[in-house]
Amino acid sequence: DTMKIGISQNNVGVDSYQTTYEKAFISAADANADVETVVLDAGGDVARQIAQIEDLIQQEVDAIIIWPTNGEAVIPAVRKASKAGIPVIVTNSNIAEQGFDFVKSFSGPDNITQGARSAEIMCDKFKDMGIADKAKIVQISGQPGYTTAIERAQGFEERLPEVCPNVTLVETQPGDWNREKSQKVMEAFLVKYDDIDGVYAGDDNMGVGALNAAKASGRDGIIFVGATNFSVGYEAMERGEYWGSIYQSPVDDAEAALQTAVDVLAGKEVPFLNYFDTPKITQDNMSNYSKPVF
Amino acid sequence: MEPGTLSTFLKRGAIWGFIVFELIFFSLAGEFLSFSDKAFMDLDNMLLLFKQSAPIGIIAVGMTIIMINGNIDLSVGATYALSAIVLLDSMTWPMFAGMGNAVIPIAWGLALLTGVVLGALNGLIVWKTGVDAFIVTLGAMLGYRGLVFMYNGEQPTSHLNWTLVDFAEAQFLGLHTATWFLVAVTAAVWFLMNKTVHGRNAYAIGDNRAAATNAGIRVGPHMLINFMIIGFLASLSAVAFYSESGSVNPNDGELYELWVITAVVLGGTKLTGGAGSVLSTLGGVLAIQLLRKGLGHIGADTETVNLAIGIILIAVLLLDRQLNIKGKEELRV
Amino acid sequence: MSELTQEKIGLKSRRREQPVGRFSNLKLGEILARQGILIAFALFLIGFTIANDRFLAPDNIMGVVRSSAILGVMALGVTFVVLSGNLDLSVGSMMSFSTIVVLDLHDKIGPVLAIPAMFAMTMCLGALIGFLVGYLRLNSLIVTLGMLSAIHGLTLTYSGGKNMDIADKEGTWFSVFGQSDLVGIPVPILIFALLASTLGILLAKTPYGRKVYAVGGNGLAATFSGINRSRVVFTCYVLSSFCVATAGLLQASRSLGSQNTVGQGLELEVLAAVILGGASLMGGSGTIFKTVIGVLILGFIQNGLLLVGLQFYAQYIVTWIIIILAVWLDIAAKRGKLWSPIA
Amino acid sequence: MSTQKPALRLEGILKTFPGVRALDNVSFSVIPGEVHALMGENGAGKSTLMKVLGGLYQPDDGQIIIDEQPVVMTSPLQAKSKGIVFIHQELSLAEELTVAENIYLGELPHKSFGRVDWKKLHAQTDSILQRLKVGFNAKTRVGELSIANQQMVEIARALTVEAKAVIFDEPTASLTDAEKVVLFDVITDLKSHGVGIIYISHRMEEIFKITDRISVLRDGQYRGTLNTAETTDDEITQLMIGRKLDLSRNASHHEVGDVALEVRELSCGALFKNIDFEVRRGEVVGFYGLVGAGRTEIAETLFGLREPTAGQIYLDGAEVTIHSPADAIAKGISLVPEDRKGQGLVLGMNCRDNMTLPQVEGLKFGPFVAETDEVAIFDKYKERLDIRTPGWKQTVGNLSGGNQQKIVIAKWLSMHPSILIVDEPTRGIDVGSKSEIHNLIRELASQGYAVIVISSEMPEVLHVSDRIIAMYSGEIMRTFTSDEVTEDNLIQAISGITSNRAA
Ligand SMILES: Nc1ncnc2c1ncn2[C@@H]1O[C@H](COP(=O)(O)OP(=O)(O)OP(=O)(O)O)[C@@H](O)[C@H]1O
Ligand SMILES: Nc1ncnc2c1ncn2[C@@H]1O[C@H](COP(=O)(O)OP(=O)(O)OP(=O)(O)O)[C@@H](O)[C@H]1O
Ligand SMILES: [Mg+2]
Ligand SMILES: [Mg+2]
Repeated sequence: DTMKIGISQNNVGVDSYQTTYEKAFISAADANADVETVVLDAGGDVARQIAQIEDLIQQEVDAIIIWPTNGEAVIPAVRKASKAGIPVIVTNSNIAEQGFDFVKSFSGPDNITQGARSAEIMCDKFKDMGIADKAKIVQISGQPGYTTAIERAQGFEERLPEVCPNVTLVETQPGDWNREKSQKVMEAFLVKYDDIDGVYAGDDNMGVGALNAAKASGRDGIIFVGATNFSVGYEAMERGEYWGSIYQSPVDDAEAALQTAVDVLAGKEVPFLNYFDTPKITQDNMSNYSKPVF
Repeated sequence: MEPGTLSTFLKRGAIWGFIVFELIFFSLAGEFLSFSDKAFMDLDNMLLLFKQSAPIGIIAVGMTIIMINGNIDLSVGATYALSAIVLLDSMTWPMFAGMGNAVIPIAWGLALLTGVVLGALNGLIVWKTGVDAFIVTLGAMLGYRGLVFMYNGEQPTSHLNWTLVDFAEAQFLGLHTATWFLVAVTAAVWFLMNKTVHGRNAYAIGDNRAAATNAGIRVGPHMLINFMIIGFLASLSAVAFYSESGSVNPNDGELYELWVITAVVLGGTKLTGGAGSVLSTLGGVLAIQLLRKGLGHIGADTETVNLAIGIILIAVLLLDRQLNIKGKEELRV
Repeated sequence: MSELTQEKIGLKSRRREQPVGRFSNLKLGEILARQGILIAFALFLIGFTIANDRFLAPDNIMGVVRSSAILGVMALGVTFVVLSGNLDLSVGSMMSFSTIVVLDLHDKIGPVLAIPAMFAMTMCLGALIGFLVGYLRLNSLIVTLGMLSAIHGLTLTYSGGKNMDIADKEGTWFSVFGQSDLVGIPVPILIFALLASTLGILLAKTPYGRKVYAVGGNGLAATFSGINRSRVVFTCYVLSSFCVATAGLLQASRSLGSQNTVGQGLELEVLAAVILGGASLMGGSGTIFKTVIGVLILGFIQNGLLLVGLQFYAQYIVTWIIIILAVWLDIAAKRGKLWSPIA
Repeated sequence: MSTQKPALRLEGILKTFPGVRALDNVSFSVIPGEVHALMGENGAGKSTLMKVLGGLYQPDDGQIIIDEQPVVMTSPLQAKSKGIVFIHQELSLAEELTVAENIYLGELPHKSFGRVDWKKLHAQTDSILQRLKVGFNAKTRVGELSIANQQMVEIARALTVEAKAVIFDEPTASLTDAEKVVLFDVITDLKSHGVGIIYISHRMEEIFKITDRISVLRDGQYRGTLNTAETTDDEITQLMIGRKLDLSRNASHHEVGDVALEVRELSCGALFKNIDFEVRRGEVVGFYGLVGAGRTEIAETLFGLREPTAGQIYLDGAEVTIHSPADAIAKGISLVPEDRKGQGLVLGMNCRDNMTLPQVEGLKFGPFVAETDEVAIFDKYKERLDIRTPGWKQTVGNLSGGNQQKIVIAKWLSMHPSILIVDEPTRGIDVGSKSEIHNLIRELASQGYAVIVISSEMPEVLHVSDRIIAMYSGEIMRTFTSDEVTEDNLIQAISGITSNRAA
């Protein structure tokens, strides 16, 4: 008997991470003859996601994977699924603790750790350069309101003073996961601040946008660090223009989620929190990693 | 022909025809493409359809009034989010501590008040400055969203009250709480627009503003009231939805205005005002929701969903055009 | 004969000369009043200059204009569509499409062929919309909203959802459109200026422009005047898609790589710029010059607020207030009264 | 009569618009129970004065006095509450609403909770409609009515309230004779109830038929008041335009040339059937008939706006198919449409651009519009038709009704068409300009143009036409030459009484 697994993703069109995730999920499911899936996209809208969960319950799937648009708002919907006897697996970003009773497992990266590691990359580089006592940095965060954006900023902001207490974060503005928006934001930063030693971006897309702005205005010597490595970022690192990022693979992410669901349905024990590793990648060690596909 | 009767209803019938088409199509396609054993036209699924249509539907009913009146409101999504924040946050305010579940009606009241105030602000600006409602509410879409973010930064605002969730998840006579909200709102607004002086005046203002002014109708207060109504309905929609989900992201409700307007226009309401019907709007809302649901049912992926929704919106217009095609004798303009 | 209160017959034939004398010439103040939006613009510039002394630095101004160029180029086309009495909500999604396509083709067939191919594909989409709205007379809001969604789907299908990047970013001359300078002025600004003046002249000075105004002002009267209304609307959309393709080119060339969502949400910003410039959504009124002002106001607001360094949500709120104030000032100057005459 | 206390008075009213002094120290009063005509050329300020009285415009100076009390009239609502009813020159109706709702617009009868009292509304409306003897009922949607019937809906508003004064601003411009009779009955009735009536019209015969006094405006200034019973056409005209009018038909007999337009067995669905006629160069053919007779539809078909279901059209002997107005224009046909606001003008555009719109493609200097040529055309016709506007830059929507009509006429005359069709060309045009337009039509004919005049005004058709085609219910009943036509046989023909059909 095949396993029917439904997934409600957050917002597929919005960036290539999510799109690649979707593709990887579908091909992983295709590769497994015992699995049938229905893949839904909430388009970033909580209401639509809840409706999708209700629909999946109504269609009597065997398991539901959810990439929450809002870690709390989906709890009642998840409770419904669990009441209907359908196991729920959370992927990529977790739901709030109140909902833990209704889900079987979480699998995904740890965004806070990613932010923290970015802070470490940045700090180490400053120490190498000998400017760790006076460096000034700016942050370009992801789209306001997204858990991922919040957690990556939070992890960075908490970790930085621990490792490099004298580096100042002078300003944060959102770049909305958008290279173009980020470039505009960076242009304004460059006009406003004469000294910028580093830029931390919520992902490499925005980081490269900021890099483009700096290049266009001829400002050299700025250290760029992102919180998720994209292929544009990887290429910029190859060119020596971009310092580092965090290696996170949507393929791993998708496969882990599907595997967890399959394991749960097969009755295996799975750990409740199932983080996969997201290592640091910099110009120094990048040869150990292949270029991201997205 | 009295306004709002069955004949007007059927004349704008393209949308209902389309709904029937969707039902048949997805039922048949579902047989082949869906892995679910449940039929698409399963009763529970249809009840869910109504429930899921409620958040957009309640706002769309309000938008119908605004558009009949000759205005537009792009700020409804932000109003929706801000009211949701007030709803959830007010339950935790120290001044209401120890009230138990008695805080629920208070929170509802405050949320609805928020909507009415935001609506009134739009209405007053439109009235007193004479700036086009499109600009005023486009600005408010940003401004109100700014208030949303100001309230709690980028963090979601949450308060899960299980009593409230249970109430919102309840079904009475088979219909979910949110469906009852939608039904009540539709009925009330239908009555308002077709049976009351205010409603008929709103039609007149949208149809021919100069004529209404000449006839001594006070355009400003009517617009103000209608903006207050849509503000109220945007927050009512938030009340219906967030009572159940208990947490609001600061960017919730984004793009709602576009979907709401689409539903209203699909229902046959004119962008220029003066004509339209609440019942047809309901048809527009159901058609869109059915489309999303159906595409999910047959397992279409993101690209396909986007393509299909786009093409189908245009197809509905084409269908409507075919139904209302002019006779040969008509003026070729 | 009845009681005659005033002079009766001694009126001779002053008929010809008198009416002319009765009309005084339009006063300078009234002409100025028609440009209320310029006054509003000036006020904001002054305000931001006081708030941040770098605001008026030549580099900053150049930077703002350069990054407004992409939005601006799109707004030029949308001005035509709005003037003809229609809407275009598909421009953002169409711009993403052009950007992705030209980047993809750049590596496959080379920039020389990629650019015309992308223009052709984009303008086909424009022609499709033009056909639906112009010839079939479908509601432009729904058609373009539908196209917003459909083109997004198309782009995702085309790119497989992936970011699109040029492989050899250093070696291509393709970057000239977005990144290089000519006589000290960034090329995007030059392209924007060139397009704005060409389209401005097309609109203000040619028979075609006159027809656009007529169709938007009163489609029936335009038909009765022998104007082919369908064709005018059709060409407006094709023109709009040409502008979108240009914007896509600038965008692609500026960043040499792009996301599928690069233009997402721009449709409302573009429309806001056009309306802020004073074009009426009902059609028939507005000018290219005013649209350019609208674009610049939006660009300078965004930049000024970033320079002032307000929290992003405060920026939202200030933008709200500024937009309404700008339009209010504009129309108040026109009607000569601050408060509206709405009863 | 003058000893009676006026129901209302306007004193020293001054009103200016940018570049225009529309009213200059105008005083005016109405006595209860009188019909007081307000006359003047197009753009003299009649409508503006009434809009001041109706609360639509605030005067720059001057006073409104009602019942000996000065009133600051700030809104139509207030005017209404003072018993002033305003029947507008331009239709002011909400087309999507019903007749009843339109008649009681702004004062729908209601029950508790603001519910409309439909029963009462429809009963009241029906009784008013009965008084007006119209063929539609309270529940008809206004958009479905003909222009004439829409005008009757406007008029019905006068009967809804206890009015102190009723303003009729050119109510008959689009009414037929039968409806006019009803209107005059209504006026007589109101008058007998002591209502003061202000009546604006350019039609002398109406003025003499129903008014008691006549006040004249000229160029925004008050020129005097006459007792209708004691005055003459000439006196009024003289006061209005400062000279005598020459109403004789000039350039009447000239050479009639070849057939320019020939129509055979032309039909378009139920709108008109088997239409046969021809128009020669140098000839003016009048089309006369009742509303709905199908004249406008024939004109629209000849102009490429409708597709005929049968029949042929020949231009200069060659059969043609006319696909669109552009095609018609290219073939030398022009049409002055009957609805100036809907079909004739782009109201938000300036005067010059409106006037040259159909030929803008031909007025080129390189790729650009030759604006100096345009201004020259504008100036020429402004002079010729005496169009009152501060300049070509004025927005057409700000012109007075009559001057708007003149722009429409100029728009098509300036095309120098070989076949000119004019549909109700002088609707709302003052006597002076009217005769100027008639002269122009005759003159064009004498220059070899073929002209078709569609008009519902018998004197106009009789005055300008060489031949008159009488239509009834979509068919041609008879064709008259100018020698054989009389008012009587023309009326017979258009009522479908005669069976004496001529091809
Ligand atoms: N809103 C306006 N803006 C500018 N000018 C106006 C406006 N309304 C009227 N006018 C001008 O005021 C003058 C008087 O116009 P009004 O409409 O009162 O004339 P009228 O006597 O009613 O003419 P008609 O017989 O053609 O209806 C005209 O020159 C007209 O152009
Ligand atoms: N009795 C009627 N009921 C409904 N519609 C009518 C009626 N009479 C005319 N119409 C329509 O109203 C429009 C304008 O009416 P109008 O008074 O000009 O009649 P018309 O057909 O143009 O008459 P004519 O051809 O004699 O000028 C026309 O398009 C006509 O089809
Ligand atoms: Mg008038
Ligand atoms: Mg007619």
